[in-house]
Amino acid sequence: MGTVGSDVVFQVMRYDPRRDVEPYWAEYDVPVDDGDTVLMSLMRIRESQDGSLGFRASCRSGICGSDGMVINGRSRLACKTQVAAMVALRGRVVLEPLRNLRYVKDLVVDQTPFWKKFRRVEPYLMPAGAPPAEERRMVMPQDAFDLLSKASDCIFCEICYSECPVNGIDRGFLGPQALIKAFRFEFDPRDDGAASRFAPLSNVEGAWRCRTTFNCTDSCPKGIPITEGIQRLKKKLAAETLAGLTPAYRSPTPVESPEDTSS
Amino acid sequence: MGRGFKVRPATGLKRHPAQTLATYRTGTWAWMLHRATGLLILAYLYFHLIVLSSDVWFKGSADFNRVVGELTAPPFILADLLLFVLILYHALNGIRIMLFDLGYGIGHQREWFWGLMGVGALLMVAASVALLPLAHL
Amino acid sequence: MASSSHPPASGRSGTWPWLLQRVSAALLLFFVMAHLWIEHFMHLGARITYRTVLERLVHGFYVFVDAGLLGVVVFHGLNGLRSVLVENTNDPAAVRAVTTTLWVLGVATFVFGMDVLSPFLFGHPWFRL
Amino acid sequence: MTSTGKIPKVDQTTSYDVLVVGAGLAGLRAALAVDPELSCVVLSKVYPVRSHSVAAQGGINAALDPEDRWQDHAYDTIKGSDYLADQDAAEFLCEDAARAVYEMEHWGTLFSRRPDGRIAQRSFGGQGYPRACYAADKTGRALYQTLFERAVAQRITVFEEFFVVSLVVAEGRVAGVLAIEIASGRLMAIPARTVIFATGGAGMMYARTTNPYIATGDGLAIAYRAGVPLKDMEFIQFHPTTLPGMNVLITEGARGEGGYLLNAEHDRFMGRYAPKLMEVAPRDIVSRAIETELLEGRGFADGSVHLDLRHLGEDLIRHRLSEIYDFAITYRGINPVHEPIPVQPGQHYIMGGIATGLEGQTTLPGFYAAGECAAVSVHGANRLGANSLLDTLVFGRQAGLAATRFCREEPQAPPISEASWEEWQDRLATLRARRTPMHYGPIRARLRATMTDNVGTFRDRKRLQAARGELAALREVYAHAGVMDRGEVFNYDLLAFLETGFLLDLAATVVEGALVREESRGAHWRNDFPARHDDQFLKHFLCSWSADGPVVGEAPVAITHYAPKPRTY
Ligand SMILES: Cc1cc2nc3c(=O)[nH]c(=O)nc-3n(C[C@H](O)[C@H](O)[C@H](O)COP(=O)(O)OP(=O)(O)OC[C@H]3O[C@@H](n4cnc5c(N)ncnc54)[C@H](O)[C@@H]3O)c2cc1C
Ligand code: HEM
Ligand code: SF4
Ligand code: F3S
Ligand code: FES
Repeated sequence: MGTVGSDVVFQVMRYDPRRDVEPYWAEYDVPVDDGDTVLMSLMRIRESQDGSLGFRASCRSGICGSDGMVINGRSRLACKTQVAAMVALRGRVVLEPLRNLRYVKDLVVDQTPFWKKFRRVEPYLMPAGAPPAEERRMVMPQDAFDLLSKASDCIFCEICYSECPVNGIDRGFLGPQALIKAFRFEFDPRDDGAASRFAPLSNVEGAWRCRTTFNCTDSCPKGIPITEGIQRLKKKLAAETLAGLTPAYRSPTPVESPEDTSS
Repeated sequence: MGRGFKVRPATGLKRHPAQTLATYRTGTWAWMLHRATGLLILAYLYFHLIVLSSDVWFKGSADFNRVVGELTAPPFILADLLLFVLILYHALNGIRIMLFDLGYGIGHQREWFWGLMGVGALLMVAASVALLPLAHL
Repeated sequence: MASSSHPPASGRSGTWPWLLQRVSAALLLFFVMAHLWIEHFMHLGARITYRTVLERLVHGFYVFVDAGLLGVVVFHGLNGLRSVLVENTNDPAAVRAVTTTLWVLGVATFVFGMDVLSPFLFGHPWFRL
Repeated sequence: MTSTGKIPKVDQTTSYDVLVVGAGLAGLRAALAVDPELSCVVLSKVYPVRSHSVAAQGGINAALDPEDRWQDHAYDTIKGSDYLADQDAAEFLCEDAARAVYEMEHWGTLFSRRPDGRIAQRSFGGQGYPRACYAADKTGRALYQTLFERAVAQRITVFEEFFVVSLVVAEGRVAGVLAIEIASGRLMAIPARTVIFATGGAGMMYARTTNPYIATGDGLAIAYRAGVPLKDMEFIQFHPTTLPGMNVLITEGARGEGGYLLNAEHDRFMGRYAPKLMEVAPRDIVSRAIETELLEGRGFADGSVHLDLRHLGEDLIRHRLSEIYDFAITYRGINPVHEPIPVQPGQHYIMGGIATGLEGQTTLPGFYAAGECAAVSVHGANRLGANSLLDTLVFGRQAGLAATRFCREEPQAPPISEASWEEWQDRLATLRARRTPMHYGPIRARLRATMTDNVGTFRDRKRLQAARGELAALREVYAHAGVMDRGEVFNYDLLAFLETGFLLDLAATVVEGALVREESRGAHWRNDFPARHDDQFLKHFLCSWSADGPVVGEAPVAITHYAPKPRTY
């Protein structure tokens, strides 16, 4: 790609709330090797040019979800994005923080709302009955299992949250991540939590706000078919509403503590 | 301490970087157009009702033929075609969305979009053929 | 992950507006097609005159189509408008205000629309009898 | 995650009963085992889900099958450890394994299944039976998410993005910790009756490692500085198969499913090193085999050998090895369905750690440790694949239960003195104010280089002594280095600086342990002493902190039923 061994310009949005009135651009010339990711270059900047550059990172291989950021206009994982590909796109690498979340510093955003919404859908298995002595056998059609397993691939990177246009309009919208989490449990054959998840999901800011724009699915670094999960969820919620099985205006019941096998 | 780096002010930089149009993809464009066409058709509906009512109510039946004559003048036929485009787009994309709601074709949303747009284009040609001759009335 | 309980979800259900938007859309598909068929293909070639329009309109099926189209279009359009308007508000009072206003507007539109159609309907010789 | 969603203000006057540092598998499992009546808080320097446990790929061991026995699992573990594991600990681990796995299943883990709905199991290195339960090749993530979601369900309080810098000791027992709230840069004193460390590994001291950027051994170094000895630090595991360049891990499961290792001469060379188990021999053996092939010139130009999966077929690769399929494509542009994957050994795990007993207890009353940062020790000189996840769950729970008991017996916590807080406050202030061109960056680079070159797979006295000298020099430079970011909010520069200090201390213990252990055992190979010497070295080495560098002591190895034998595969 012509970048091997040469310097690439990294244009980074920078801002320190205690010092700067406004964000500004900083430009770094970074030596880049073939196959380098954006995250490797950021680390190089931090270790050898400018230690004060703020960004989060951990696993460096796309499995912990730390380093979502807007790279050349789209939300991506820095550790899964090749510098060469970005240079081919725009001649340089332009980095901004994720969207739809409060800007804190350099490439760091406040993730609090994201986590609050994740918690709101009661994202845990609520099985019926006491656990058996062994495992709960789970016989499922392979494609159904694959979809569940795919949905549980989420690494909480917030990229879908940053890319969803509805999240941009509606601060209250649960967002794709919380919905795909809910899907993962609602469709687990071992789960029995539909009644308590119904309220947060069928609420106006729940599943119905999703306008099937597919931006989440298109950008999810784990390739999760998020929109498909959400659509299935909607169908299930609609069916539950119609069947009147679940009282529509019920407030979420507190889940009783599970049998604590540990103490 | 390492190499120097340049800093330049970010002119026009918003603190909260807005989603720029360039980042939208097929699905989002489809939705934005769906919303725009929906609202435009709604606006047209009111326009339509008002025109009809004013003509029919206040001018009586005698004028109706004249109004229809005016409405088939070329500019109006074009406007009609435009309306047809709006409805067609909205309806076809609406079908696409409802198919997804029912669980069909989600994995091929782009193909569905372009496929239905193709259908739309064909219908447009048909509609033009049907409507344009009327313009000579 | 907190010692306190989860924030309560507000009680407004979003299921019905969503579901009815789909149902009305499906109905619209039928009505619009019927309408277009009637308007443009049934009498293709015939001159559109007050009389031909009138004749078409008094036919029971046509009446049904146009009245239905009007009702469903108004519902679908205003329900859509509502979803756009309330998209970024969480204030139940504001949502209620929007909903009420749009219902009033919708009913008024329907009545008004029927009234517009009425000369065609009631202007027919049958009604004169 | 906190109740208000705001960053919590830590009230220095409220004391927690149990304070867990680290929100990986071990930390969360400990917190979940704490009696809900007690006040418990988990601190993590990153959002919990960024912990390294999510990266684990291959599996978690448990003898579930009726044909398999936990005693066999224990035997494999002990043999794998080159007989340095404490056998009572290994037995405890393996006996508790099925319970731990079923518990995770009941909490919701989506394990891969057999056709009859039971949990699927695959072969793993050094095991006589396919007993690694797995969720494709993302077992760590599957387990971690379940535990995390359990913690959400049980309303466990987590202070996320809190960086612990020091353990406070008062009246001969633990009194709490000092931590920096990363979002504000404030130094906080958090009093607690018991403290459990579950801070994970320290791979960042090596250049080639599968570990994340956050694996800087903080907990180990903090405990060490507080006077708690570190056990068996010389045993560093090198994983045989990592992608050259990034050193992203290619799970052992790939070989467990039947992948071949080939050198540049297209020879399945493992036949010469472990004729029976071949590719699924324990990691120390496979890593040394690969290094030997490379040293003897039978490797590829980029310092790798090939891992060939092509004969396994596209379906298996894309379903059961989906993550590594993705890795090979993302990072090397290689499709493993059609091409072999280049691999080379890389640092992966530290067998050593904070010396603990079966309940996670240490020499400091009220202070516990579990997970990778602890050495119970079940892994001895070499950890078997898929035993570490098990270790985190079993001994994490043990630590939580033990802390609960401790709280019942010892009602009062000694207060944290102003002085201990001020000491660190002053240190941080001095650091922020220091004007110097010396940054931690070059120090880390030199540390990584010297550890990789001199304290890697093959060691000898000369190289170890060179490393000792270099580390002393680096500590000198470090003492005068400073930070570039003088801000408060999200000052990662400051944190990385502190982490570098932790790494330097730890590296010294690794080198000292490796110098005194004049034998070859498990992952520790001395070219100058290529044999195992049970008469002299069948014991643990404990490193204790002193102002002049590590002091090495020793402790016996617990032997129950398995007499040490030569180790062949
Ligand atoms: C790529 C890879 C694959 C692996 N695959 C397997 C496998 O298949 N099977 C298996 O059994 N094992 C596997 N392992 C090993 C296993 O994943 C780890 O040993 C295990 O997850 C460690 O868990 P932990 O809870 O001890 O620590 P971690 O999960 O590493 O958690 C450490 C926690 O401590 C916190 N922390 C650290 N320092 C501080 C500080 N100063 N202040 C506050 N908090 C701090 C961090 O925030 C984090 O939450 C693998 C390891 C790697 C690297
Ligand atoms: C012809 C058949 C029609 C079909 C199949 C159809 C279908 C749909 C569907 C499925 C939606 C929901 C979109 C979503 O939730 O994302 C929708 C929304 C909407 N429709 Fe229609 N529609 C039709 C005609 C009309 C007409 C005639 C009008 C105008 C009066 C209209 C106005 C709207 C509006 C304003 C919205 C809301 C847009 C939004 O929320 O983004 N539609 N339509
Ligand atoms: S669903 Fe995908 S994009 Fe969204 S947080 Fe999870 S992994 Fe990231
Ligand atoms: S981007 Fe948003 S609108 Fe729906 S399909 Fe995804 S959640
Ligand atoms: S650093 Fe973990 S996902 Fe990028």
